[in-house]
Amino acid sequence: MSTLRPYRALLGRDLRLAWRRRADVLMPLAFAVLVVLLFAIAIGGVEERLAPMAAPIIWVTVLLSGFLSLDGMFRGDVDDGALDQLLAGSSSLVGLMYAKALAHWLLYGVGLTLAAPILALLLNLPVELLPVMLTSLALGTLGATQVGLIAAALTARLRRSGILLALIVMPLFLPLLIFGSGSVEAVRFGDSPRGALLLLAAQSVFLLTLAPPAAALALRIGDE
Amino acid sequence: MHPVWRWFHQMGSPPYFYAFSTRWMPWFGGLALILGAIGIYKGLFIAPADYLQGESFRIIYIHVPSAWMSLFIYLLMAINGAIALIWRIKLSEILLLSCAPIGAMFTAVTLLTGMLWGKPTWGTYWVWDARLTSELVLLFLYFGVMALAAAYEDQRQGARAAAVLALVGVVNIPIIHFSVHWWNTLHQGETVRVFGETSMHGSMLWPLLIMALATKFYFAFALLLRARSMLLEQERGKQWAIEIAQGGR
Amino acid sequence: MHDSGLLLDAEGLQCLRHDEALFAPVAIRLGAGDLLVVEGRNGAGKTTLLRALLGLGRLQADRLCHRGRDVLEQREVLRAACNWLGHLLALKGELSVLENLRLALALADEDLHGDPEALLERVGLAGYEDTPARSLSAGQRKRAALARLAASRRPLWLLDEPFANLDRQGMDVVESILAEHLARGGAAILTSHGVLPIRLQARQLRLEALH
Amino acid sequence: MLAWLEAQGHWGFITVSYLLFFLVLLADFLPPWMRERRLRREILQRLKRQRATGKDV
Repeated sequence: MSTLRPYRALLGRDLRLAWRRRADVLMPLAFAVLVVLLFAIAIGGVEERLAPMAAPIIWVTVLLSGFLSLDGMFRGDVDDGALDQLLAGSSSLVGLMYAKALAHWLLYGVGLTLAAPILALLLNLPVELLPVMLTSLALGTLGATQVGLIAAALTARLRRSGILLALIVMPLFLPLLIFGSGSVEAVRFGDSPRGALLLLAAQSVFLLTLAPPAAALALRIGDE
Repeated sequence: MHPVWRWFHQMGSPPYFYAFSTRWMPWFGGLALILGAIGIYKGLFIAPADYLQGESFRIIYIHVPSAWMSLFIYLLMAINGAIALIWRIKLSEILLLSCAPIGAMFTAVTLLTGMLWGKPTWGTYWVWDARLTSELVLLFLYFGVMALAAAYEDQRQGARAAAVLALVGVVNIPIIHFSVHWWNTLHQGETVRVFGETSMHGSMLWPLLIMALATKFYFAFALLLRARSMLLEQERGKQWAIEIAQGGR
Repeated sequence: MHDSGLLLDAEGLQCLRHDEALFAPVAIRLGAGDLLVVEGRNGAGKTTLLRALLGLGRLQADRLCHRGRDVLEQREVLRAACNWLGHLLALKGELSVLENLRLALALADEDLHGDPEALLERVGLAGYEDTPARSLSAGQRKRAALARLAASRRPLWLLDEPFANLDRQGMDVVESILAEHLARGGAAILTSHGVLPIRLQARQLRLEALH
Repeated sequence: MLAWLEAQGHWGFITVSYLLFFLVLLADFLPPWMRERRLRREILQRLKRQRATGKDV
């Protein structure tokens, strides 16, 4: 009878480690504000031009910021041998991957979604778009985390994998970006975002079932 | 043992595969050349010009077959990936690594010819048409697989990691395809119908099918070529490799 | 003829790297209370053997059984019975010694046997309960890992150079924990360089490197 | 350069497309072809050095 204890332990561990290294967790949030700052400056801070582009910019920024944190997902565990202990353990690796993805999503997915209002403020996002923006970000980052999980697992044992990570995740982020940003655009044009949001949710659920087993398989490759 | 499985098993032994490639490469290469020549000749000079797009339409005879090949090769690569992961067959790993550059090449050709077709027909080199956009994403899927395979010091682990990515990629291709089309209709509406299935009949259609065959034979030729040179590289110390080098065949 | 009592019954066992065997085939028969010391020159595959047994590396064997059950394909069954002390101790720097101890056991879905404070005292880490692992010395980190071992009741221990980075007292700690484990009917395989600094009765296994 | 191309009309684009097609095909299969020939030469050279020195180099 395998209890959920190992998976809860891993989730708790990652959250506690993140709390102990609070600065690391805030880095992607700071990066997001920086990227938005760059866009606002480049576009000229003119409200009429910023508002229509606010949603797409926020969505791209959130994906880029979330992407930054992928490198650290397994890096620490590889360096101190914790990953090998997990691989040598009797708990299901797929279950551990779910715990790992959930921890990452809570920290960076939810984190960035909660930070989105600040980004929206900076980009003069019309207030009525905020609800659909937050919903789409929450659903989208859940899917994005799964894509990130696979990419991080595939590159866990490689020394420098920055660009490679981007090359792996960006094509797979695309559908999430399309439906996520599309749902906000729909509301901006006065349509209902239901269709786009449902497709976004379907995409995330699909990735939720695909990613952990794929990541577990990828991690087993590294040690043959 | 099932004959196909036995054949697949025989192919696993490097000397046997090398001999197989030596015997079949000239055929595939020759057929590709002949069919290619016929197809291009028919396409450029025999087929009537398109009443709408005029002459530039003839680029279709390399654009569309290449597009078909880019998807076909990715699928074949993913299948080899599955075989390599499930049955740990070394030959499938080599075929996977050999497929990727060829597939990327066909994708690049599709994009290049698509741009050169776009200019005379729609006035711009790059049109964010659903098909061209999916093709561009496919190019990055290929680059991802190749870069990941190259990033591992151990080639076999690299191939297996690339196999996982190829499988994740192939599962996502329909989703990317659907979402790009959905995005296209959302933003451009139905106005831009690039590469729509124009009403093609006989003389226009034949060159297309011939070129489709020609590209498949070329792919077989190039795949065997890449796979055998990779195999020879890996087994350079072995006796059969030395005999091959001496034999000059 | 599998002896259902054997904790590890391996025959014709070899580790593979790139489909090539690292050492000549070996046989391992470990019953309750048995201690096996694996020797071989550097690179012979001592560490690889332990990792391969746990599925972290490829191996081939004519037979690999745990308590009479074939585990060559179901390696997770063997993993559930093993504790592995590798070179890297899997200690999280930001977590305290006690947190690391509880975490390691929870991750392995094991209950903590014995009182944590007493365990830490036993391995010579009394008073370090709340010290972050990153501020411990190499020897102290090893003792923290040993405390995790002592708290576990899994029958088969795989210890990779357990005496490295340890002073005399540290080695005595290893010996007493190991002796207690063997007395409880457990078994252990450990790799070591040179002569064993303990007086425990052990069998030797020499790995003959193939090239 | 692009201006020149656009001035050529439809057949300009067609010829450039087909030229690019062949160039890219060559770029695809020539490298492995060359690599294999170089590999064979290396194997032979190693063989000669081995025979000359009588031991595995």
